[in-house]
Amino acid sequence: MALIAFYLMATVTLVSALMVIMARNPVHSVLWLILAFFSSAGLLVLIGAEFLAMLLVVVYVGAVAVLFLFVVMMLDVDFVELKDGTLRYWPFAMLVGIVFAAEIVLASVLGVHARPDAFDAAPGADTNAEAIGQVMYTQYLLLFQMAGIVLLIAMIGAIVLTLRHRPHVKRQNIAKQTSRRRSDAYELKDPKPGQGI
Amino acid sequence: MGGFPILSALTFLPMVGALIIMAVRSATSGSSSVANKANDGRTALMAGLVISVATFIVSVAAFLYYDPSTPGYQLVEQHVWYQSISYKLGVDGLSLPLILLTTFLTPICLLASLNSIHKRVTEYVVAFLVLETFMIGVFTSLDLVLFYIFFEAGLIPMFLIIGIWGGKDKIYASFKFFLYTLLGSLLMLVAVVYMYITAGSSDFEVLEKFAFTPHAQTWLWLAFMASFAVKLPMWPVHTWLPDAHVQAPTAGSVVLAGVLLKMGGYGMLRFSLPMFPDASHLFQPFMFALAVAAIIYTSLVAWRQTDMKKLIAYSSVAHMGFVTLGIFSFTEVGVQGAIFQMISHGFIASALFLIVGVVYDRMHTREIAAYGGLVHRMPIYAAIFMLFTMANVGLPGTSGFIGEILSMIGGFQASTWAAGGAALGVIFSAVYMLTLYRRTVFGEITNPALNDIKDMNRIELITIVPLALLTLLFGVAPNLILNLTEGAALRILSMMAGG
Amino acid sequence: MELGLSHYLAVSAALFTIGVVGIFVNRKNIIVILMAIELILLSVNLNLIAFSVFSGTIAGQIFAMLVLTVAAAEAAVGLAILVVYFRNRGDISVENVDLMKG
Amino acid sequence: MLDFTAMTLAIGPELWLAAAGLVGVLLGALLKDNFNGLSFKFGALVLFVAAGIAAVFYQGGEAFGGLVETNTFVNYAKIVSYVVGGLALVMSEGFLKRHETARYEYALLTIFASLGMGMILSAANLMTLYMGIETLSLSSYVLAAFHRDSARSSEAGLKYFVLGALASGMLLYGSSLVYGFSGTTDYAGIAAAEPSVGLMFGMVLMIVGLAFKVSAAPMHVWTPDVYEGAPTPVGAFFGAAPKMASMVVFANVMFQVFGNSMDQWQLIVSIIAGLSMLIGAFGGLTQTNIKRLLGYSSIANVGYALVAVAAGKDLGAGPLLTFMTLYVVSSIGLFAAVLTMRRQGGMVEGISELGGLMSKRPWLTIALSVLIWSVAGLPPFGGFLGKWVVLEAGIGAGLYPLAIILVLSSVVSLGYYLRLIKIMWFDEPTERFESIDSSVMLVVLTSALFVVVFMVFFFVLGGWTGQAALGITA
Amino acid sequence: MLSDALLLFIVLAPGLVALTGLFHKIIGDKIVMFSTTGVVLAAGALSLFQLFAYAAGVGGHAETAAHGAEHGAAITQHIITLMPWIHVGEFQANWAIRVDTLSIVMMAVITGVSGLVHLYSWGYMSEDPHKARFFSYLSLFTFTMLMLVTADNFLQLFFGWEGVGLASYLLIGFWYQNKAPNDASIKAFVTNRVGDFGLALGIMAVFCIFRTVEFAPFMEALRENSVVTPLAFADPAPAREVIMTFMGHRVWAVEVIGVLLFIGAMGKSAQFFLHVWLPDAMEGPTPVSALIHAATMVTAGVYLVCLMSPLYEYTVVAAGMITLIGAVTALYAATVGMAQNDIKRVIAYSTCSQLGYMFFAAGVGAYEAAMFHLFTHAFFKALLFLGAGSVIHGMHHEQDMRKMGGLARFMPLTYAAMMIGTIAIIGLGVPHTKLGFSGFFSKDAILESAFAGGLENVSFAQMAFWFGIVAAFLTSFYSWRLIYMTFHGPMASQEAHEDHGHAHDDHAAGHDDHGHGHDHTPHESPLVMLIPLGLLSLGAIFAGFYFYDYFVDHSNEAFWAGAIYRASENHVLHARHEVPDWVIYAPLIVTLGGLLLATMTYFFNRGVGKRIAESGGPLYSLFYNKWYFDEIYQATIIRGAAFLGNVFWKADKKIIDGAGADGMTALTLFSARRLSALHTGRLYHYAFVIIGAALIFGALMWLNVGGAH
Repeated sequence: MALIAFYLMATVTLVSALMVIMARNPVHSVLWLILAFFSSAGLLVLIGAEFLAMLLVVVYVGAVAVLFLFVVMMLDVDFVELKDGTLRYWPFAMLVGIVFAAEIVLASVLGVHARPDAFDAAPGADTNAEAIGQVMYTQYLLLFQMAGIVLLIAMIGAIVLTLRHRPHVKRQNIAKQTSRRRSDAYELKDPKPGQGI
Repeated sequence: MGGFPILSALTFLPMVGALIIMAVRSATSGSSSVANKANDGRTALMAGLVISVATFIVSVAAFLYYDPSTPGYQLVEQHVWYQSISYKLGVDGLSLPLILLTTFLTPICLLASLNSIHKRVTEYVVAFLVLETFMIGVFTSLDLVLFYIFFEAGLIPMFLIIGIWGGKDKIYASFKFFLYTLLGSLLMLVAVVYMYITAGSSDFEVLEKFAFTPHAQTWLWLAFMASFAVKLPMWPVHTWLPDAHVQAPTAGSVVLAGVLLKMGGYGMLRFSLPMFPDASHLFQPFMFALAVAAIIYTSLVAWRQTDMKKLIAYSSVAHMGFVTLGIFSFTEVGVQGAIFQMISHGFIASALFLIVGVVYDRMHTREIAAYGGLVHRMPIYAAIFMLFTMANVGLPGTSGFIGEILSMIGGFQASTWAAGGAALGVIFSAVYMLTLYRRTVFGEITNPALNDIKDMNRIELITIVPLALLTLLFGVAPNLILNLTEGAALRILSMMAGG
Repeated sequence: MELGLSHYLAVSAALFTIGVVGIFVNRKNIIVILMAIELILLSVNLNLIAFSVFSGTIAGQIFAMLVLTVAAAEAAVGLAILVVYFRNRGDISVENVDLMKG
Repeated sequence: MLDFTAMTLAIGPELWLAAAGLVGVLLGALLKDNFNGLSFKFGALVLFVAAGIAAVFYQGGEAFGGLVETNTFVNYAKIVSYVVGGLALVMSEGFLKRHETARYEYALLTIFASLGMGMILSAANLMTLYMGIETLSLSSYVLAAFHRDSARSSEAGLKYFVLGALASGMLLYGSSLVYGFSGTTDYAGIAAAEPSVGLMFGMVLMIVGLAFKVSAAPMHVWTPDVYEGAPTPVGAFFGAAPKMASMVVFANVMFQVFGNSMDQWQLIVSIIAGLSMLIGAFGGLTQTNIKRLLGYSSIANVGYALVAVAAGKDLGAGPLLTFMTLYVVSSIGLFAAVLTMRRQGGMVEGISELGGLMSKRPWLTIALSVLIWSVAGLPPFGGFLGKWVVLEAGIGAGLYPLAIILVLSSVVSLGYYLRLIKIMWFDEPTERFESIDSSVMLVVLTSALFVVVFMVFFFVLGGWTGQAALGITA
Repeated sequence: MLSDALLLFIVLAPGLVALTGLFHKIIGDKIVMFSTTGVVLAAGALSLFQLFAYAAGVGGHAETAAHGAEHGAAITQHIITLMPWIHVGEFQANWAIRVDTLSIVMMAVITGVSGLVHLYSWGYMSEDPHKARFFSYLSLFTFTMLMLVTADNFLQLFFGWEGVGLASYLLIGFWYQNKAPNDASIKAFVTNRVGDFGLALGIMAVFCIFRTVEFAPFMEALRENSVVTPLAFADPAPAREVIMTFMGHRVWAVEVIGVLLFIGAMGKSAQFFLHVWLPDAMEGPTPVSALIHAATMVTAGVYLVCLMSPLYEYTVVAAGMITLIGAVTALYAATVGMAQNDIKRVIAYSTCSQLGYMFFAAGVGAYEAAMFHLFTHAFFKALLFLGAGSVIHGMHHEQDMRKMGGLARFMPLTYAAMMIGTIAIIGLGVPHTKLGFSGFFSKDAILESAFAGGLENVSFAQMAFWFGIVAAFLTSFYSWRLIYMTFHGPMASQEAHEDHGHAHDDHAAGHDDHGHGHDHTPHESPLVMLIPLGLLSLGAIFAGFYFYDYFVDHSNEAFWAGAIYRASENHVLHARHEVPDWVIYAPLIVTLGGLLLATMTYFFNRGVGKRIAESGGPLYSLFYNKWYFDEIYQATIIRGAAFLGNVFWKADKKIIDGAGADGMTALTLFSARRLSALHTGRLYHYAFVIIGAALIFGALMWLNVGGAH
C-alpha cells in the first residue's frame, strides 16, 4: 500500500519536476514546481516526517513559489518566443542526465544495503515535531541563529539591490514638518520703489 | 678583520647604495626641470660609480684575505634562516675570480653608460647596482636556496635594463630572455626542493657529501642542466642570447656576456659535477656533442651575421662551448681551462661589446654594412679592436688562448672527437672575427656619415684599456688566475672521484 | 518489497539530476534556472530527511530545515539580482548573459 | 546552559562580528545616509578588532555541543582573512564614493561575509559549514551585484549566484550523502565512520562544491567573469579574504573530515590543482582587462595552494597557510592598483591604461612591481618562498607531476605578469594619472612591504604558520 | 755561445722595440724606424756572430761536440727559463729561450734577413705614410718568429707559430684600404689556422700520451723508448710503441702526433692543399714577402719537422706523408710557377716548390739537408724577393713581367743580384767539387739523400727523387724565364706606362705621388736597398760552400750536437755519398736543360712564351690557374661553409626558435586563445563544466574505490 502510494507520488514528483524545466511558459513552470513540492511533501508524510512536509508546503508553496510567480509576472517578457530552439539540446542533456543520475543512484543506493528498512521519524520523542523541537533551540541553537542572519542578509541584499529612492517623488517627512518654524515659512522684503525685488 | 662579515658587506653594498640613490632622488625630485634632470642623471651615475668602485675595493679586500693555498670555502658566514636553510656565504677559488670579474666590470658598465644612457638615468643606475648585488650573491652564497634566490632575482633588473634602455625589439628580446631563462631555472627549483628534502639541508658542504642515488642524480642533473644550459648558453637553447644582446644597451650586453653567462658554467662546476658525479659521467658524451655543436654551429652562424652585436653574441655562444667542453672533460686541465675561459671571455666579450657600443653611440646602427674604413678616422679604436679581435680568435699571448687551449686539452683527454670539433671552431672564429674586422675597420670609407666620426674619447678609453691590459696580462701570465683556481678545481674533481 | 531508503534515494537522485540538467539545458529563461535550483534543494531535502528517518538520527531533519530557510533566502536574493539584471538589460534570456567572457 | 566562556574561546570573533553587524544594521537604520561614510571605517574597525579577538583566543576551543571547534590552524586563517578583509574595506570607500554607491550596506555585507568566513573556519559540523557558506555566499552575491546600475555588475552577480547556488546544491547533496552514510554531520563522527562508496561519492560532490568556492578549475568558470564585472573593491575582497578562508576550509575538510581517505581524494585534488594552475596560467595570457587577468592569476594561485592540500595534512598544512598569506596580501595590493586606474569619464580597466606609470608614480610602480613579481613567485620577494614551501610539500609527498606543472605554469603565467611590468615600465604614459586615495596607496605600500620584509624574515612567517599548522597536525 | 743577456737581447729586444710603434704619434716615425732597424740589425749581427763562432767552435772541438751528440741534447742545449707561463697540474709550460744548433741557425737566418729587410724597407717604404706601423710589425714578426724557434715547449712554439701568423696577417693586409690585401690577409690567417688546427691537436695528443708539452722530456722518451703512461686512450707502453684510440681508431700514437704536427707545418709552410694563401700573400709589401713569405716564416714548418726528428724517425706513415706532400708540392708549385706573369708570384711559387724540397728531405730522414736548404734558401730567396722589390720599386709598382723587359740597362746592380739569386736557386755548381752557389750544395744534398732513401726503401723517397729532378728542371726554366722577361729583350713597359696609374698605384696615397713625381723610366734603387741585396748575394754565393761541411758533411754530427736526432738505422745522409754518378749529375743536367729551354723560348724567340699563353692549351690553363685550387676551394669549402652558416642561421630562427621559444609561445598563445574561447560567458556552458567535472570526478572515484574494493 505504502509502496503504491510512494510510486504514485514519486512519479508525480518527477514528472512535474521535468515539466518545470520543460514547460514553455514560466508561469506553468512555477505551477509544476508547486505540484512537485506538494507531491514530495506527500512522500515525506509516507515516512512520518510530517513536520518537514508541512514546512515544505508552507515555505515553498506559500512563500517561494509565490515570490516566483510575482517576479514572473513582474518581468513582462514574451515567454513563448523565448523557448524556441531548446529542443536541440535535449538528447545530449538526457544523456548527461542519465549518466549522472546513474552515478548517483549507484553510489547512494548500492551502499545502503546495510541499513534497516524500518524507519523512525521521531527518535527519542513521541512525534516528529517534538523530536525536532527538542534539539532545535538547544543543541542547534547556533544554527538557528545563523539561519536568522542568513535571512537578514537576504533581506538587506534584496533591499539594497532593488529599493530605489525616487528623487522626484514627494514624501512626507514628519520631523521636517513639526520642526518647521514660522520664520522658515516667509521672508520679509523691503522693496524700494521703482526697483523691484 | 676577525668577525667582520666582509662577504655580506660585499654582496649588499651595491644594493644599499641603490637604495640610498633612490631615496635621495625621491627626496630631491620636487623641482626638476629638463636641465636639472640631466644633471640628476649624471649625479646618480657618478654616485653609482663611486659605489661600484667601493664594491670593487671591498672585493679586492676579500681577495687579500683569501688564502689560495687552503682548499674549501673561506670567509664563511652562516646564520640559520628558515628551517634547515641558512644564510651562508663563502668563497673559494672558483667563485672568487668570478666575484672580482663582476665587481670589476660593473664600474666599467656604469662608466660606459655615461655617454649612451640619457633617459631615466637614476633608475638605470639603481637597476645596475641591484643587479650587481644579485650577481655577487650568486657567487658568494653557499646555500642552495640562497643561491637560487640570487640566481633568479638577477633576471629582474636585467629584464628591466633590456626592456627600458634597449633597442627597437627590446620587448621581444626582454621577454624571450626572461621566460627562456626562467623556464630553465624553475626546473632547477624542483630539483633544488628535492635535494633539500632528500638531503635535509641546502648547505653546499652537506650536499657535496650527500650521495644521491644514481637514478635521482640523473633527474637532478637534467633539471640543473636545464637551467645552466640556458644560462651558459648551450646549443640549442642559445637563441635568446643574440636577441638579448642585440637589444640590450651596451652596458647590458657587457654585464650579460661578462657575468650572467658565467653563472651557467659556475653552476655546472658547483653543482653538476660534485653533487651528481654519476650523472655527469653518464651525460658526458651528450655534453660534448652539444659543446661541439655549439662551437661549430654558432661559429658558422656568426660568420653570416650582418649585425655586429649579433655576431659577437653568437661568438659568445661558441666560446661558452669551450667552457662546457672543459668542464665535462673532468680533468684538472680542462676544468681550470673552463674557469679561465669564463674569466677571459668576461674581459674579451665585454670589451667587444664596448667596442661596438663606441661606434653605435656615434652612428646609431650596428649594421656591419654601415661601416668600413673606420681605421682612417679612428686609429686608436682600430688598434684596440684588433687586439680584442685577436683575443677573441684565441691568439696566444692573449687570455683567450689560454682558456681555449686548456679546455681543448682537457677535452682531448676525454674525447678526441670533441677536441677535434672544438679545434675546428678555432678556425671558424678566425673567419668570422677577421671578416667583421675587415668589413668595419679596413677598406675605404664608403659611408659618408663616417667622414667626421671621432676617435675614442677619454671615457671610452678608460673603460676599455683596463680590459685590454688584463687580457694581455692574463695571456702572458695566466698563472695569476690558475693558481687561484687550482685548489677549487682539484677539490671539485676529488669530489667527483670520491663520490 | 518494503518501502525503503533506496526508494527515496533513487527519487532524490532523479530529482537532483533533473534540477542539474535543468540548469544547463535551459537556454532561454533565467527564472527556470532559479526553479531548477529549487528542485536541487528539494532533492537534497528529500535525501536528508530520508536518511534522517531511516537512520533514526534527527540531525538530518534539522539540516533540512536549515536548507529550507536558506532556500527561501536564496530565492529572495536570486530574484532580487534577477530584477536588477532585468532593469539593466531589459531581458532575462540566458543566451544574452555574455557581456563578459574569454 | 550556554557556556559563554567556551563560546568566546571558540568563536569569539564571530560573536563579535555578528553583534557588530547587527549594531551596524541599527546604526544604518538610525543614521540612514549619514552612516554611509562612517560605515567603512566602522566595518574596517570591526574586522580589525575581530582579527584581534582571534589573535587573543588563538588557541581556540569547542562550543555549541561540537558544532564549532577552533584551533590555531583556523584561527590563523581567521586573522589573515579579517585583516585583508579590513584592508579591502579601507580602500573601498573612495572608489565607491566616486561611483556614488558608497552605501553602508556594503560595509554591513562585508561584515556578514566575514562572519560567514569565520563560521566556515570554525565549523566542526556539516550544518555549521553549510550555514557559514551560505552566509558568505549570499553576502557575496549581493556584493558582486552591488553596482546595481551597471549591467556588468548585475551580470556578475547573476552568474555568481546561479553557479554558486548550483555549487551549493552539489555541496549540499554531497553533505547529505556523507550524513546518510556516516549517520552523523559531526566532523569527528564522519572521520571515524567506515568509508563506503556513498560516503566517498558524497565527498566528491563536496569537493566539487568547495572547489567552486575557492575557484579551482574546472569549477573556476565564474571567477574571471565575476572579477571583471563586480565592482573593483569587491573583487579585491573576493580575491583576498574569502579566498584565504575557503582555501583553509577546503584543506580543513579534506584533512579533518576525510583525513583517513586521503588516497581517495588525493588524485582528485591533484587534478583540480593541476588544472587550476594550467588554466590560470594560460587563461590570463589573452586578457586585456586587468581585473579579469587578476581573476586568472587567482585561479593559478589557488592551484598552487591546492598542491599543498594534495600533499596532505602533515606536509601541507603549514605551507598552505604560508602560501595563502603571501598570496592574499599581494592580491589585495594588486587590486589596490586597479583602484588607481580610474579616469575621467568612467572606469577603465584595460591593462594598457597602466602605460608609463613608472614615469609618473615611481614609488607606486615599484611597490606594484614588487607585488607582481611576488605573485609570480620570483625571488627576492615573499611569493617565491610561498612557492618554495608549496613545492617542498608537493615534492615531499611525491607529487612530481604537479611540481612540474607548477613550474611550467609559473613560466606561462609570467607571460602576463611581465606584460604588466612591461606596460608600467617600458611604455610611454598614455594619459595623466589622477590622484590616488591615500588609503589605497597605504594598502599597496603595506602589502609590498609585507612581501619584502617577510622574504627576509621568512622564518618569522614560517614560524607562525608552522605553529598554526600544529593546531591540526599535533 | 753568447751570454744569456745577449741571447735575451736577440729574442726580446725586437718585441720591445715593436711597441714603439704604438707611440709613433708622440715620438715620430723616424725614431721608430731607427730603433727597430738598429735593434734588429744588432740582433742579426750577434746571431750571425754566434753561428759563425759556433761553427768555428765545432771545427775546433769536433771531439767534444761528437761526444755531446752521443749524449743527446743534455750537453749542448742551453735553456733560459724566463718565467712560468701555464702551470696546471702536469701541464707545464714556461716562457723560455732554448738555444741549440737548430735555434742558432734559425736565429741567424731570422735576425739576419730581418735586419736586412728592415734596412731595405727604409728605401722601399720611404714614401708610405704608415712607416712606423710597418716597422713595428716587422719587429713584432721578428720577435714572434724568434719565440717560435727558441721555444722549449710546444706551447711557446704555438705562441710563436700563431704570432707569426698574426704578423703575417697584419703585414699582408698592410695596405688595408684595398680589397685584395685584405682578402689575402684573411686567407693567409685562416689557412694558417687550418694548419694550426692540426698543430693544436698534435700538441694535445702529445700531452695526452706523454704527459708533457716540453720538448726535452718528450724527446727523451722517444729517444730512450722509455715507458710512458698516457693520460687516456692508451695503455702504458714504450714511447714509440704506444697505441692510442684516436677518433675511434686504434693507431700508433707517434704516427698520430706526427701527422697532426705535420698538418701544422703544412699550413705554415704552404704545402700542397694548404698552399693557396702564399701566392696571395704577395699582396703585402715586397720586403714582407722577402722576410716572411720566403726566408723565415714559411720555413717554420720545416723547422718543426726537423725539430721533431726524434718523433719522425719512428714514424712510417707520417714521414711518408711528409715526403709525399713535399715532393708533390715541389713539382706542383714549379709547374704553376712556369705560367705566372706576376714577378712576385713566380718567386712565391718558387718558394713553395723549394719548401717542398725541404720537406721531402726531412721526410726521407735527411733533416740536416732540409735545414741546409732552409738556410741557403733564406739567402737566395730573400735576395730574389728583394731584387724583385727593387724592380717593382724601379718600375713604379708594376709587377707584371709582361710589361717589363730590358731592365738590365736601367738597374744593373739589381740585375746582378737577381742573376746571383737565380743561379743560386737553380743550384748551379760543379759536381764532385766544392764549386757552386749555395743552392747547389743544398739541393743536391737533398736529391742525393732522396735517392739514397729510395734505395733503402724509405716510403715515397724514390718518387720524391724523380719529382725533385723534374722540379729542378722546371725551376731552372721559370727562374730564367723571369730573368729574361724582366731584364732582357725590348722594353715592354713603355707602352704599359700609360695605364700604369690605374694598375697598381692605388696602394697608398704616397705611392701615387711616387708614381707621378718622376718620369716613367725605370730607375735603379737607392743605396739603402742595394746594400741588403749585396749582403744577401754574398750569402747566396758562399753560404753553401762555407757551411756544407757543418750541415751535411763530415762535421755534421758535431755541428748539430744532438739537436737533430737520427735513429741508428737511418743512414740516408751517409748513403748519399754512395749514390751512382748519374744521380749526382742529373740535377745539373736538368738544370742546364731548363736554362736551355728558357733561353730558347724567352731569350731568343721572345714571342714563344706569349704565344703559348695566348693559345691557352689545357695544360697551360691548368698551370696558369694554379690547378684551379682557389676555385675548387671556393666552390666547395667556402661556399659549403657559407651555405651551412646560412642554413644554421635560418635554422636558428625557424627551427630552434620555431620549435623552441617562438613556437612554444605561439602554441601557448594559441592554447590560451582556445581556452579563452571556452569561456563563452554563457551560464549553461559554465554549469555544464561544473556538472561535467562532478561527473568525471565521480567516475574517477568510482574506479578508484572499485579498484580498492
